[in-house]
Amino acid sequence: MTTSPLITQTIRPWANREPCCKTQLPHITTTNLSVSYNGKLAIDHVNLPINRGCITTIIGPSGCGKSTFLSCLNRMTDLATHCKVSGSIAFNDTDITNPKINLIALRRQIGMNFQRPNPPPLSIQKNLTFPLKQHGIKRKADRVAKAQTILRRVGLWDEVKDRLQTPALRLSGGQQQRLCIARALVLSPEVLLLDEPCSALDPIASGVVEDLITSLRGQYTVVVVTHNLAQARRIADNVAMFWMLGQAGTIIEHSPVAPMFESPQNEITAAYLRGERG
Amino acid sequence: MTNWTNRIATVLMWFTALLVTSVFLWIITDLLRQGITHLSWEFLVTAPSDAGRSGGIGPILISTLLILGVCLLTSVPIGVPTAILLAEFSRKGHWFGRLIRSSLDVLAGVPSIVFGLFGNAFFCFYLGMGFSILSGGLTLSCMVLPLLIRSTEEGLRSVPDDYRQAATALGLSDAATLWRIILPAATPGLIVGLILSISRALAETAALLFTSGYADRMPQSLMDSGRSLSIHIYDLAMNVPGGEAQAYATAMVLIALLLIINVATSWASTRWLHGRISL
Amino acid sequence: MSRLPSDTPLKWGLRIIAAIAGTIVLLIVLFLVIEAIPALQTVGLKRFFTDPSWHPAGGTEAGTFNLIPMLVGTILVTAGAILIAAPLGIASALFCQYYAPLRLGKLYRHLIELLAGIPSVVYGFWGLVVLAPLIRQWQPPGQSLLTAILILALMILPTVMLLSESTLRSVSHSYIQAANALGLSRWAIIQSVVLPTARGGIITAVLLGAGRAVGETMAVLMVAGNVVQMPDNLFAPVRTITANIALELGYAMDHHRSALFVTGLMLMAIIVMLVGFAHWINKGHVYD
Amino acid sequence: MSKKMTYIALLQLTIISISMILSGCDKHENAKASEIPQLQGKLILTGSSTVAPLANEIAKRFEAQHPGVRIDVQTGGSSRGIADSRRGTADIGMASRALKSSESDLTAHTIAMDGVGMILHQDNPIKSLTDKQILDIYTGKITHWSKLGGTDNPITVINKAEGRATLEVFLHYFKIKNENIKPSIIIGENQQAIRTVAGDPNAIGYVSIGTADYEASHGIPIRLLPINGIKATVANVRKGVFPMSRPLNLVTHGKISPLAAAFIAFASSSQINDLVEAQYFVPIAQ
Repeated sequence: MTTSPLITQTIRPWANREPCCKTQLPHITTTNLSVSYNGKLAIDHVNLPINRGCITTIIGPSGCGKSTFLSCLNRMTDLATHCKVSGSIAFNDTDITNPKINLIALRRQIGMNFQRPNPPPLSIQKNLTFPLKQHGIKRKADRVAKAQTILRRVGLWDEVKDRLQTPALRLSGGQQQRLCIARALVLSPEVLLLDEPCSALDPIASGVVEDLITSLRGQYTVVVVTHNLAQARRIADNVAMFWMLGQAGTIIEHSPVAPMFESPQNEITAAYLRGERG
Repeated sequence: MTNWTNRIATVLMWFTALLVTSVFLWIITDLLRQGITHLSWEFLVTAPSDAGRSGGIGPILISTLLILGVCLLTSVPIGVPTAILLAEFSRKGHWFGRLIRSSLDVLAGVPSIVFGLFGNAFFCFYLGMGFSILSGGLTLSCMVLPLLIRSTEEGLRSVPDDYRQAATALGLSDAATLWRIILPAATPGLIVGLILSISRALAETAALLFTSGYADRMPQSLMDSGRSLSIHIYDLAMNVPGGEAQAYATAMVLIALLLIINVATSWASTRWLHGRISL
Repeated sequence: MSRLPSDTPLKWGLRIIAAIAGTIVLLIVLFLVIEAIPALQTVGLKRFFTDPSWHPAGGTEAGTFNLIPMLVGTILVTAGAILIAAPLGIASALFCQYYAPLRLGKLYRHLIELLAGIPSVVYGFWGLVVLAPLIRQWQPPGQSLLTAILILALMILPTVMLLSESTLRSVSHSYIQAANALGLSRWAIIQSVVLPTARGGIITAVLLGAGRAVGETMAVLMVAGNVVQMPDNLFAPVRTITANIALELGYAMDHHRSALFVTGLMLMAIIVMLVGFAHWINKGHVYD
Repeated sequence: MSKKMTYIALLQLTIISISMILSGCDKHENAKASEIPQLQGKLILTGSSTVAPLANEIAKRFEAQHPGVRIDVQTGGSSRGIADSRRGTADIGMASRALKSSESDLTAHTIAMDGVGMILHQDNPIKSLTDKQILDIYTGKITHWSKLGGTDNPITVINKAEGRATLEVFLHYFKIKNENIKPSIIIGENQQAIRTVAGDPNAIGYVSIGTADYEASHGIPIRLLPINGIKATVANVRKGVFPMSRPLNLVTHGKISPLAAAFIAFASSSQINDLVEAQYFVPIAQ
């Protein structure tokens, strides 16, 4: 699995920069991962290596288990009742499906964000500082400083610096989504899981969020679930294709972005990418 | 460190639940154990004698039901139309609706003893009804009105606008829409309101002390004084040495009555409403 | 909602009835004022706060009308009950929503609902025959500020718990999901997301509990001992304004009766303030 | 069989009450329908909780003799009895004390005598108290039974709420003002004092001797103390030697109806002496 620099260049205008994820070392590897709700299989035997520092997008039609797969990666599945996970997920050589794992530490290392921006009705600054407080940063000044760094990092600083104490819910949708990403980043995770981060946003806002995501390349391992094939093509290093096989979803193909979009191996993938199936 | 706080919080939550449960189980088992021994059919139908130490609560049950009857017969005809006006005919923010709502908000907060003062001054003396079932029932009626209006209004509001549009499209008049479509659909709210009102009225003591009076005899008319179950409990507990056993039994009857009304009405409403909603 | 103009008689009928419902509060205030006027005229409002004691049966001149001990009694009993019931009630609501397994949470809720339905006179009766004697063995006379606080706390706990719980239920699930994804512990989520989000509703719940405590009459009358005095400790008997009305109205005449209506007006004022405050916090409607 | 009877009774009562609701509440209807012209209608008595049980018994007997008459007895204290009769809310007021000079517009009809006695719990070792000691207890100078030779427990002083006749009799006898009393518990109704003393071995209170005697003889653990060396008994009240005693009065204002007059005449006659004695009061009619 090698990325051809040439092809990347044609697809991604910013790729004249050194690709950040050339290491190709898996950060997370799922092996035979299956999830069932109430005994009904949702995803079945999913095997996927997720490379360190890369942006991996997960594509596929609705209801084929993309989001379920994502929430396995930081054990959000534990919150659903009657949810059973089998198989293994290796994260830095630890199997995180182990029930004894410290969930709090795990979720601190693997952050997650959702479809709809969901800042609690707190002030903008509070939205970023409360996770820090709960994770043991005692001095308020430290928390505020860290929050400001992150706001700069996600490009929100200039937009909100004058109203840090106003409710986050007064921000626009795109701003809220970037705030939520910032909230996940404030804990300095290694991995960031994004579940359809742009689907609730207008095109301009989603362009800004896309730029933010691509700017994370190299520094974080990012997994993005998306419906938007063009978006996947724009931001991804690697792409994984989910499809319903029988009753449950599974990965039918995964590869770097260029071969996936230009010469898909699987016929279903090809048809899906051409817009003939979906 | 955070883990440690989290663990303490968890322990405290479970401890709170355990504490609250055990205190309340204490009360309930105490009431049950002491009350059940005295309970019998005889107790329910005979008149109290020897200041309530022996005999039963027959006339008191009748007085209670009469007070309740007066209360509902007067509060429903005022409460339901008011709720209809507030939910269906008053534009949001209109001064009239707002005024009535704030007035009802205050009414909902008025302490029951103040209702007692008012009932005593207005119904008993000013209107000359004296200490009577009528005075007591009317006083309670003022008291339950906000509850009744609020839940009926909620019920009306929960009727989807589609129904109204469909009715308008059919060319039904407002009155017909209201009568045929909206009211049947809003009945669950009305019934919840009725249950809440009955429960509150049954439980009330302070407002009745100075309006319906104390007499523990069988009432002959609504102008007679009648003692409600709650006042009987109060009297037995406070003024009758050796009245505890009967007080316990009366408390059991009152609580059982409250429970039965709750359960029966909700059962009946689901049953009956199924028939009405599938119009 | 669009309305047709054709049914104006119906509308006017409804309006008239609604006006009647809206006038009841005014009628209550009117009659409280009418009955209170004799006392306000002959005794004067000032003496309700400056007289040496409360012995209103002596006549307008010889009698004394100091309300302050009863006002303090009401405030102490309410404050004490809130101090106990608010933490327990809120914790109970949190337990139901976030700690208890589904079935247990439901069971617990049903128990609290059952308790909310027990009439105050039954709580008072239980306090009189079970709790007061227990406290008497510890510190006589048993009917005391503490007994009243405990019984009232039991009575308003269901109010606080049920209202808080319904607020908690309306806290968006996505906030909790997000906080979970941030790796926060259960308590951390409650503390930093749930409680700030539900704050308005919880404050309203506590205020309504306070309103109920201020207005509660029978239970307090039965367990507080009813001595008009500034209590110097938790075991001293107190009389609240509500208990005073219940205790004396039946036996009061002329200016004494009128003075009791003055206290009733004061109760109304306290309640209007509480309702107004709850309104202001919640910007919504406050009912039971 | 008795179950069946009560069931039928209940059924009848329900029907009666429902029909009452339906037919409105005109209390005079019955009176018009009846053929016997004399003594019809309804009397309302309100007032002293001491007099009320006796008045109730008298009323029942009177009703039995005059089927068209209904008499409602409401308690509410002597002051209310006086106020209600003055205001006309009640046809007849009940007062367990003599009328004051300010009440000369009213007429009192004494139907019996009663004494007010001090009560203690049965387990209290104290056998007697002097007037001075009682005064000291009530004014807070003595707060422990040990000072009086009793157990080492604080005294629970029970006083009555404003407006009660018993309070007035007590204050009058001991010549103190209510302001100077230092109570532990304030109670309302007459019976509540007995109930409280029965439940608290360290309590002291004052109640009508008649009621206390009745309760004590029915197994309630209370004991009456002698006053000034005179035993608190019904006999001593009858002889007129018991110091804290009072008349039980029916009070009327202005011109009264023939029915009220007939009832008062009946209540003042010797026909009810057995009822007075059954309530442990002292009859005065010869």
